Amino acid sequence: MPITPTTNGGLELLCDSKKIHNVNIEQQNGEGKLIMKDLLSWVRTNLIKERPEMFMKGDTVRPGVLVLVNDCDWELSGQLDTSLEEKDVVVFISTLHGG
Amino acid sequence: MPITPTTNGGLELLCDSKKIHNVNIEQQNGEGKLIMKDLLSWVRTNLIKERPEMFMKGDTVRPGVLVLVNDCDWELSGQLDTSLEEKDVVVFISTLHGG
Amino acid sequence: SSYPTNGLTQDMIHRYSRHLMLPSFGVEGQANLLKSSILVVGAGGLGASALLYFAAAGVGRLGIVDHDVVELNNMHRQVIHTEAYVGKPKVKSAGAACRSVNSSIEVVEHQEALRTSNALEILSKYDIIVDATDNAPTRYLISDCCVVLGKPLVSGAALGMEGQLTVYNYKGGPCYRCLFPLPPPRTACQSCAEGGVLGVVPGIIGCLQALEAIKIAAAVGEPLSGRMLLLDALSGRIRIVKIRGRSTHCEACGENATFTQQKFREFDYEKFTETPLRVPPLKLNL
Amino acid sequence: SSYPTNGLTQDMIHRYSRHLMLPSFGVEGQANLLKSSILVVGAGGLGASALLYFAAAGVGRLGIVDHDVVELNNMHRQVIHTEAYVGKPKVKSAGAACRSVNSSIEVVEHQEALRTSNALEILSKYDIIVDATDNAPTRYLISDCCVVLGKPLVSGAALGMEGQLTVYNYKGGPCYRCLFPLPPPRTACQSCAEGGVLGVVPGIIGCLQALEAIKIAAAVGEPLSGRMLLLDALSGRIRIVKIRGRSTHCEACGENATFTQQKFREFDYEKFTETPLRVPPLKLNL
Ligand SMILES: [Zn+2]
Ligand SMILES: [Zn+2]
Repeated sequence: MPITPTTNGGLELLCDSKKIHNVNIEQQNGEGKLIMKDLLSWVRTNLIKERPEMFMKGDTVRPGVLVLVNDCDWELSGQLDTSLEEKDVVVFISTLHGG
Repeated sequence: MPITPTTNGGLELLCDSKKIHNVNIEQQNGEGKLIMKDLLSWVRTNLIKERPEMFMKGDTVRPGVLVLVNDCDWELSGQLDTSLEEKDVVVFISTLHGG
Repeated sequence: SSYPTNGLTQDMIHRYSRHLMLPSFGVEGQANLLKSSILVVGAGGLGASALLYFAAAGVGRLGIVDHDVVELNNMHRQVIHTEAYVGKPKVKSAGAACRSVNSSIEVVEHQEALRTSNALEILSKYDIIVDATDNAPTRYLISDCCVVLGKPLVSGAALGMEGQLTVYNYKGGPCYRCLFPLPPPRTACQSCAEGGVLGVVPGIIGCLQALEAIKIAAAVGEPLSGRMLLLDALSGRIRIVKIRGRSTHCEACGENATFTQQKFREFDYEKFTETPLRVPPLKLNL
Repeated sequence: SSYPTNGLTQDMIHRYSRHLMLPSFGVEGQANLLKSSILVVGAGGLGASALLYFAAAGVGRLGIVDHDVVELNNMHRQVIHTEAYVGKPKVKSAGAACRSVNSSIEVVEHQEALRTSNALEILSKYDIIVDATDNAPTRYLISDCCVVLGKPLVSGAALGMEGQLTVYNYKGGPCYRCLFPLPPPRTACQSCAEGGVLGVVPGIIGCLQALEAIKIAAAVGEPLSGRMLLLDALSGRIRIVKIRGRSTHCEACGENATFTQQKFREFDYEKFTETPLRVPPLKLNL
């Protein structure tokens, strides 16, 4: 399934400084469904090249990271259980504190 | 067909100062197809309440008005012949000169 | 004349005429703005542009909190300060600049760092709070104080080539802790002094903070509450995304929250975030 | 030290340190910026914020064109001017402000209106042109002059509660005439003096113009060419839309265009747009 995870707010530094990732992910089960939990572990394995603790804590993202599915906070769509569809844009962004 | 024409950059003043118009437009022919030419004349008849010459000139928009279909200049999709689909966002925006 | 002038003097009518003739702002919006008070915490990169536009627009009482002095390496982004003020307190420099743009408003200088011991007293004097600071513990401190006092908070941040902006605690919307109940790891919190920042990026975010605070003060338009603006300056991309609403479980503003003024005064923000309230700058060796 | 400093002095390294430590900008970006020259046409609402950030960022040579004097009713948005300069030329006021922020750059004041008779000579001295003007004929004039001279043009506009921004004539991208081959009717062209403008809106657009010009000058990132930013301040919406590319039929830059320096000098922009190059302000009676 073609999908576009994007890493911003400093998280791109964990991915060879690449922000936009056009990838194709195989469905994780027989139902042909992909949920955010699957994507998260796929990103953790395939895109994060260093300091994975700056991306995840336990089975979800670390504190201070917002997750947006098609420009909408994943808290509004079921977090780890959010279903993904083809061409969805998923943004992982670290909150900034500078000024 | 549900569609959202939006008037900006001063064009909203021709439409009772309303910018976003959630409307439902009947297809203009038997094929069930709606093109920008149809939408333009629909907007001219139903949304423009005053000074129509500030919106159209001949059978197209007046000079200085940009037309965007789903955030893309209609010059790139065939202008008046651009096919519309359900929930398309069409923006009519007058270019600004102030500073 | 038959127009209502809502107590505006002839000088004000002249100065703010381009606001008054705007149908969506007008005399009422300007009168609201002149009656309002806004506090900007931080006279750095974000505060620089926000303060200039607040002063120019005619915010009635404009407060500035900062404990720092102007340094030469601030000047690539903190355009409110001039070279003549290098080594002098930022509140003095910013205050003078605001008055030179608009001598008809009240400008209040708070030359101190914001702490749990002084925040309630300072923030309670203003209608709207603008977070233009540069570190995580102060951001939690300001948000909690706004929740306790019931003040809207216009929060901006900038680092590197990116910026972020939202409005917290506005008419039932989320607070900072609703979004970030747990602090990020210390190593995820770079400041501009540590990580660098393109100067105009906080300039853009500071202007957008001024816009949001002016909309709230003037009671016009739709403030950016429940939404967050994300700027990626390098690629020229801006997203405005929908974020969660108020969390029922939020420790500061949730249904069963017990976050009182007393609890705020005793909360240890440095321990909570494992970060000092004042970040010592790293030296760049070239 | 083993870092390359590209000719930067110790003072520059100190002043621009937050730019130098940015991986995507760095010493090379700063050195490019210090070698560049940028001309801002118009020291009004857009020029005010753009000029401050150009000066602070270290644009090597910064030109300002304006024929006007500072008025009190400019000051709600033109934050580069202080009350002390009311009645004095805007270029003097803006020039002094730029120098007070950064005395190490060159600031050039062109105290005159831009016309077909002087535009080629003035614009040819700069690498990048910023359109911060307020009327249709000058916008066509600047764009055509940039096409004839082969200069990129960062164009911003603001009116009421809205703003627009794009980059013209950049690396084969469209020019102003590609988008607007025919001028709009006179009555569709309000200026800020006629229609009013919320002061911070040109502030935001001016900062974004500074960002785009700095990206081009420093040779970093993706400039907003072939794209246009649309700001609706009241609703808090920003769209970045894809616009047409260079038009093969464009009279200025198209394949068979015959727009030479000679033709430019003889073109009547006031007649073409049915608008005077200087718009007299309407009086507001309250
Ligand atoms: Zn909360
Ligand atoms: Zn062209």
